Amino acid sequence: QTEIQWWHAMGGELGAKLEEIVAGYNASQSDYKVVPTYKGTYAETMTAAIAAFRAGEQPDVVQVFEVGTGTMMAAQGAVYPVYKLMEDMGADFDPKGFLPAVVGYYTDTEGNMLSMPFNSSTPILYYNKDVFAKAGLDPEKAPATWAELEADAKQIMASGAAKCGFTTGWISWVQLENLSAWHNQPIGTEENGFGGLDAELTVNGPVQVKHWENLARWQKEGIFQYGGPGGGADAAPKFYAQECAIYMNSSASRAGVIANAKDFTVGYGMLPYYDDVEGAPQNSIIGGATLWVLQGKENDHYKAVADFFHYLSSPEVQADWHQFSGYLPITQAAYDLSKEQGYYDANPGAETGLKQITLNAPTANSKGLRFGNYVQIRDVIDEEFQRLLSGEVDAKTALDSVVTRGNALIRDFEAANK
Amino acid sequence: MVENRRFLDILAHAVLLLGVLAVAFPVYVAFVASTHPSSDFVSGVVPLLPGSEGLATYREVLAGGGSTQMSVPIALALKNSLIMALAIALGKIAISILSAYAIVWFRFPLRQLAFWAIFITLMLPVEVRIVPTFKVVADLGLLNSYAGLSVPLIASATATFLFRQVFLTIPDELMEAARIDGAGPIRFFRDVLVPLSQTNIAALFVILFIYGWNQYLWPILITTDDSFTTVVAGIKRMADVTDGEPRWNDIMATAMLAMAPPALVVIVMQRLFVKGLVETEK
Amino acid sequence: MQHKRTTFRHRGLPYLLLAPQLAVTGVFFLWPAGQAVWQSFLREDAFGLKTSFVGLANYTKLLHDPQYLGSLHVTVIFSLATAALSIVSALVLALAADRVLRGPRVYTALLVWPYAVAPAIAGVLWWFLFNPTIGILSYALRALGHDWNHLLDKTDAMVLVILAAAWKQVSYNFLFFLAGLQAIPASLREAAAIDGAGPVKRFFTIVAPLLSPTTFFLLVVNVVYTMFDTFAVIDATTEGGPAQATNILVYKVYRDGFIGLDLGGSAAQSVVLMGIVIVLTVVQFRFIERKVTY
Amino acid sequence: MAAITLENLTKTYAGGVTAVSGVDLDIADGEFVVLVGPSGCGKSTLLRMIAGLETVSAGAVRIGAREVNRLEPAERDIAMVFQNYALYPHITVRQNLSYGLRNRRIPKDEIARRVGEAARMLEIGPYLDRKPRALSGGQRQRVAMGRAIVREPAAFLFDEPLSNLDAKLRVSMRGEIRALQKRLGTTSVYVTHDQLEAMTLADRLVVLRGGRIEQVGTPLDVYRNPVSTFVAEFIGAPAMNLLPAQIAQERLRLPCGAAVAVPSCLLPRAEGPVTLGLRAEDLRLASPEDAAFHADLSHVEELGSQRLAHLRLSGHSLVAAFDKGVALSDRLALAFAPEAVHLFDARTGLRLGAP
Amino acid sequence: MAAITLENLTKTYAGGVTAVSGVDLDIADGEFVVLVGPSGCGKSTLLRMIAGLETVSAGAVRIGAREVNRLEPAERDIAMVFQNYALYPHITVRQNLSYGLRNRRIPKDEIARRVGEAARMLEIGPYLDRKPRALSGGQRQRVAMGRAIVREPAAFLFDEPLSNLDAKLRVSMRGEIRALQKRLGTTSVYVTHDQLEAMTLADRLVVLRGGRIEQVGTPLDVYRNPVSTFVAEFIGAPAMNLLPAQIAQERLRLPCGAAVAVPSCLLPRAEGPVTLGLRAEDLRLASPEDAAFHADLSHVEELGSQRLAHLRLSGHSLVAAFDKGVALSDRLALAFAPEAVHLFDARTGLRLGAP
Ligand SMILES: Nc1ncnc2c1ncn2[C@@H]1O[C@H](COP(=O)(O)OP(=O)(O)OP(=O)(O)O)[C@@H](O)[C@H]1O
Ligand SMILES: Nc1ncnc2c1ncn2[C@@H]1O[C@H](COP(=O)(O)OP(=O)(O)OP(=O)(O)O)[C@@H](O)[C@H]1O
Ligand SMILES: O=P(O)(O)OC[C@H](O)CO
Ligand SMILES: [Mg+2]
Ligand SMILES: [Mg+2]
Repeated sequence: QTEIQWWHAMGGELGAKLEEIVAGYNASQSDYKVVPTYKGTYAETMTAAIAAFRAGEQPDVVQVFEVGTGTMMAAQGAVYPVYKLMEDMGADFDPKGFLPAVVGYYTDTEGNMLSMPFNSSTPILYYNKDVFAKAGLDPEKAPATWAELEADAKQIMASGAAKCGFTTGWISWVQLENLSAWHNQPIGTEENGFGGLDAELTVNGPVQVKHWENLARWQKEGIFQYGGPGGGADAAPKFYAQECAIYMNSSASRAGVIANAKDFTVGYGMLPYYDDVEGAPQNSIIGGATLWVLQGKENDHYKAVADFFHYLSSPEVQADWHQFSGYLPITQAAYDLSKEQGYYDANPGAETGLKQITLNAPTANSKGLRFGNYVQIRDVIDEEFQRLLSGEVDAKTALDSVVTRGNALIRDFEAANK
Repeated sequence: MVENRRFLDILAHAVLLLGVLAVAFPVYVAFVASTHPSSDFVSGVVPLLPGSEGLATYREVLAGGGSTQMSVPIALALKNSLIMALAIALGKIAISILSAYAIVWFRFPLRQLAFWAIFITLMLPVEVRIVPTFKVVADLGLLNSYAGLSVPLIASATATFLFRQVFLTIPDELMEAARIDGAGPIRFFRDVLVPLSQTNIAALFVILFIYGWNQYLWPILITTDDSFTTVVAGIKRMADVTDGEPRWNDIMATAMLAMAPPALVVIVMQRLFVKGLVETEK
Repeated sequence: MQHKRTTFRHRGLPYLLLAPQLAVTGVFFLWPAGQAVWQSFLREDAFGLKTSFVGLANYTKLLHDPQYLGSLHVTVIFSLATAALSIVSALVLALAADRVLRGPRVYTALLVWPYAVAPAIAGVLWWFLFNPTIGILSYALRALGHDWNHLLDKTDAMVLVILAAAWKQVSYNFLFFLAGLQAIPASLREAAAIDGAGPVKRFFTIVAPLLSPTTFFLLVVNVVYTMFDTFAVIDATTEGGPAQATNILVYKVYRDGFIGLDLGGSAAQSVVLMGIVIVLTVVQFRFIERKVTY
Repeated sequence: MAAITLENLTKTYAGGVTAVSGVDLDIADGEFVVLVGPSGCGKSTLLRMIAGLETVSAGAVRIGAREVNRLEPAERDIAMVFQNYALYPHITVRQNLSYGLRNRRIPKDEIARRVGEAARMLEIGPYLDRKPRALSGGQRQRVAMGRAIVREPAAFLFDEPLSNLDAKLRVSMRGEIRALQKRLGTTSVYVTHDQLEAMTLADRLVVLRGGRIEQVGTPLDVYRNPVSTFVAEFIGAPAMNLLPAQIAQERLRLPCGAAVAVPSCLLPRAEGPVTLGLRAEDLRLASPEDAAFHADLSHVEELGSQRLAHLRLSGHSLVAAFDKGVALSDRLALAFAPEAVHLFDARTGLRLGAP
Repeated sequence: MAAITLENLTKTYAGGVTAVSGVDLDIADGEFVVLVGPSGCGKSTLLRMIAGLETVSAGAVRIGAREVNRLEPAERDIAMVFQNYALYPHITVRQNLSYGLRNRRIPKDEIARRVGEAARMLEIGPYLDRKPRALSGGQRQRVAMGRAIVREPAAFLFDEPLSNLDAKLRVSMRGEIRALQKRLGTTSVYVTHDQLEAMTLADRLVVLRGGRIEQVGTPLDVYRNPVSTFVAEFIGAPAMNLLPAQIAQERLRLPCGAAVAVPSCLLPRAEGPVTLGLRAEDLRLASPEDAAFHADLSHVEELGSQRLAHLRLSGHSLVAAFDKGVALSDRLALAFAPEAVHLFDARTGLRLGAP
């Protein structure tokens, strides 16, 4: 029996589900055994895998979040591109079955799929219907624009229904990257980095600056509460505790929201937009992670990986995972199966994310991003955002600084990968 | 006593009681938290009185059932911690007592060099040069092994230094008497030195056990296989959660389990502990 | 460097005795330290697939990096504040314990065990107490009108890590101060009492000066502790944030090396840190040797 | 300067040990009193009660006219010299000397004057700006004395101030202390367990035993008329020879059987067992006929100026001191003057008859 | 048992200090030799070279017929008793005694026999199963002796074995050591800086000074005829009085101006400055007419058995010892016998004339 290691970053309910899926796979056949290991956050998982690779102790499969793609792609001797793996192993694999919005992010310029999509998400808006009702708002109507959101929040706070208007996870992903895409603003040059290693960031545009100004102001007014850097670990509890009425985070937060929001009803909506920005709303970009295969293992390991990936992308597994977690269905088949099962009718709002990424045909600004060292740039974004909130700098300075520091990191990456 | 002022005595007791409270408070809160169901933390503030879920939480944490954040049962992590702490303590004592013996009772070429090679590392924690050390251990194929967990940490000079200090206080005449009594270096070491250093060894053991038990970064780095996770390293894993809420009761129960063994050692072996501490440093 | 009046005459044996320690030290201390130096002259991609020699570039970058200079600043503040807090509170406790005739052992037992608590656990405990949403202390502070938020407020974050680090260190300092106090001959205090000095005056003119070697020793040890051993405290609480406000040097080495995957830069930082440690070691060593002969 | 009076002074420690019990003692103004006794007999405790370093369990300490039981040490107007000197190690000799004066807010020039004077008197002028650790044992001792002197206290208290010094230095420092005290005329209480120190220093000797006063008197008084075998053995070197003896018919029968005629006026009782005390220097060689008894020589110690003969007498050992040059045979005929005889109750050890 | 011969023995330490230089000494089989001298004069170094604990820089050590320069201490067949006893603290007295024997693989019953015998001889039987820390100082001393005895070595080496004991115990232990050595007849070398100990123990005394032998002789010999002022001052207590004097016309002129007639046979030279040595016990009270000189009494120390008069003579101080009871006035008329005079070269300090 061949045993393969899968390092992942799925904690909480998602982790439990993941283990269930793996157990299902292990039980379904007897040739291979997948051993899942939780390695902490996305960033920790990815860096642990890289360090392990250097030490020759790498796992067979590692879950890497979307923004790690640039780094992984550049490491040509280290990763085993999925399309090639499937080909080499002669696995039954159809890249066309995947949703284009998803695989676009992970394909090289020749259109080859480099990693295996598994859990793709997009940020959406959750709100507390009970609080809305208590505040005299229509509980069935999520705020669609930032102006509406601000007004709703003020009413909620004034009525005492909740202490704060909204909170959010993933500042960088939700309030900068997706904000840019949603308003069709470029995140960087070279088609957001898809065009080459020499890209530069451009997130200090007027829309982004205005939004960050607003966030800082809202924070001061109490409308917005910060949930911390990275994934924003403190955001969810504020929503669960009914402290904040609105919560923006990954569609995959759905599993946690459902598990924790026991005392109130949850509503779902798309991300708000500024109605004075032309072209908004465009479409949101995906997040979540894909599975990368690392080099340096025996062939039978790769056979196992191929077999497992095949299992993972089967409509049943994918539909189950999608429905439980809130991650997007990554194949058309899984989507169709869910529809067939009547899942979306029974769970209004569960389709929000999907609708949001497919709202419009993606532009160069909204198909995703691919920069080197972007994992580190995310830390920069968090830091600069914290500086902004603590009143140390204004929004323009913060975003300028994101651009300068980010560009320096991109240059480092470029130099190291020449 | 010079002054017999009641006021000063009462003040002293008050200060000490305050100190005891301040020191105990975080642990008390942790204990309380470990006895409440995790749902109690979703809203509001941590309660100040113990709840009723304690036993269940501890049982669950020990067995590792249900908790995916900590995919190994804490019982296993505790075992790993114990092995690591023991290996570090015993290994360090063994190599240190030998090298200190050589440095104190022998004169040989390069003694000075050996002395500095060892003592330059006196305060050099592994964290400072973590990246290359990791690489060396990896190159040696020691990742995910008890050897990798412990051997790199037994190198520091603290214990050697302690033994050197202890040996320097042993009267010259004792060795001279032994020599006249026909004991060579090995016999002197075995018959006199080791038995004489017994309490120092025991005291050092206490300190090193705690040192080993409390390691954090090193085990996190060099174990990629969860069956080697130690409890102190593992707790971080439980606290970092994506898209969810930390299970505070589990975390605090684990924290209690992680600090209980060394704290017990300190309290039960207070005399040895204090001795070990004071001696390793001075 | 001291040795015994008479020594054994063997030639080979001392090398044999030293071998295990020298081997371990060489392999796990000296060799990696050398590696760090070498690595600090290189630039490498994350996976270690492409390497190039860049000379002192990593050091130059370090010296011009506001983040690094900021971290230096943070380290100084953190170390000194933690050392000061834990030393002063330990001294107060030790003075009180030295004064009570009955029960100093009991008090000692009740005060020393936090030493056994792992820094990581200490961090987790205080992180929990100060959790902005459910933490009991942040709640209390809010009731007192301070909106505690160490996720955003740099000062709050600094206070959090200082408290967590100092909490653990108080027991250590306490033990040394108590030992130091008890080592002061009773007759000195009695002589001072006969010389007409009251308790406060005695403390400042006799006891404090006589404790100064202990205090100096503790200062160095505490600085070393806060500079290096508090890694876990930082990692378990703020992870260096917000905006690097608690990103102490040793944490930065780790973050830039393992998370940032900037191996050359991290190695350069390692080298600087090792320099600092070695200086501190030599200072402490001098001091210890002087004490032994005193 | 002042007299010191102890009244029924008693100290029971927290642990239950009664270290001093019911001590009554009047120390005259200017007197030099030495407390002597074996280790643990309560000497230090007694002294420390006078100093105020230990609380008094019962009884009273009076210095001058004041009862000082409840006063802090600083308020008692005494100075103390400790066995380990207790010099403040971190400040110079000068600062050590002036510390007590500065605490009392004595004017600067007055302090300088007193320190200067003490330094001159004790010849420590050259060391004034050194720290104590840079001084030899004897010099430290002098500084400790100096610290006491500058205070110009009503009384000096000494707790074995010389016992950390080597033999030669001890002898010379003892002379210095005595001379200094004579000159200053300050009432002094001095604790020692060295009988030689006690003999040579004291105006009056207080022998303590188990927390009680065993005997008080001038050194010679105590040497000549020890009130008990305890004192007899403790004071004098070599120690007084003690032999069991019987009184019968105005004669003293020694263990060897020999009987010595003793004038009845010197005999305290007519009959019965007693302990006979004889100092080594009171034994002299006699012609076989005159001899009171004969003893076997076990060995001789040559002290140069003296010869100490160690003797055996029917299983008892005794020591006789002879001038240098005296020839000694294996069996000695010895005699002693009737006045040299000390008699003690065989059971209680108390002196019999007139002192 | 064996004789020990030292030939031109020299020790220069690594630091450059020459601690012992050119010592020649023959120690007869069974002899008890005491090395005495002030601190730092090289006594311990000399002893330790005999023991093999220090290497020899030049010269030779012979024990019996063997040159032992290169032998390990264990191979020299000596036993040593240290100042701090150096008992192994972690094992019982019995094990302490037998350790050396076990290392030499002596049969068990033989070990038991020797230990038993030593224990009986030293009366430490009851403590055999205690650890050293549970013993008093004197008992530890005995155990240290016992450890040496059981080895039945060719020689005992003692390095100030009594200096950690209190005065009384020191006196009695010194008797015991002497008696034991006499009984066993083992050659012994004994180091001390206490002249009294040296006097009372030695068959032969070796006075060391700065690493060289100053004088060798029996104790009385050395006491009576010190070869130099150094020895004169070192041996004897109180130390010999030394006064500057002039010889002129068969007379000795003292600093006070008084001139004493001395038979010319006793005078080493006709003229010039000398140092006059007089022992305290050689001074006696004289009638004013007989007096050699007059001196002022500065103070008297009462030792009980003796009175020590401290005197001033034209700025020089001297000490005279008198019997107890002797009355002393403020100015004393003193005389001494011509034979009591010791004369030394004023410059070199060496004895003048015949010993
Ligand atoms: N602080 C204390 N608590 C309890 N018992 C004490 C204390 N100090 C002294 N003692 C006891 O009181 C008795 C007398 O002690 P003290 O120190 O007065 O004796 P000493 O005559 O000075 O003896 P030494 O010559 O050894 O100094 C001893 O039995 C001692 O053990
Ligand atoms: N190991 C050593 N290295 C260098 N010099 C030494 C050593 N041991 C002793 N000396 C020096 O040699 C000289 C003689 O020392 P030694 O110990 O023999 O004297 P001692 O007569 O035994 O003195 P004491 O009576 O103090 O024991 C001294 O000047 C001493 O400082
Ligand atoms: O929380 P997830 O898994 O949806 O991922 C969020 C972001 O894409 C991470 O970069
Ligand atoms: Mg005492
Ligand atoms: Mg010596």
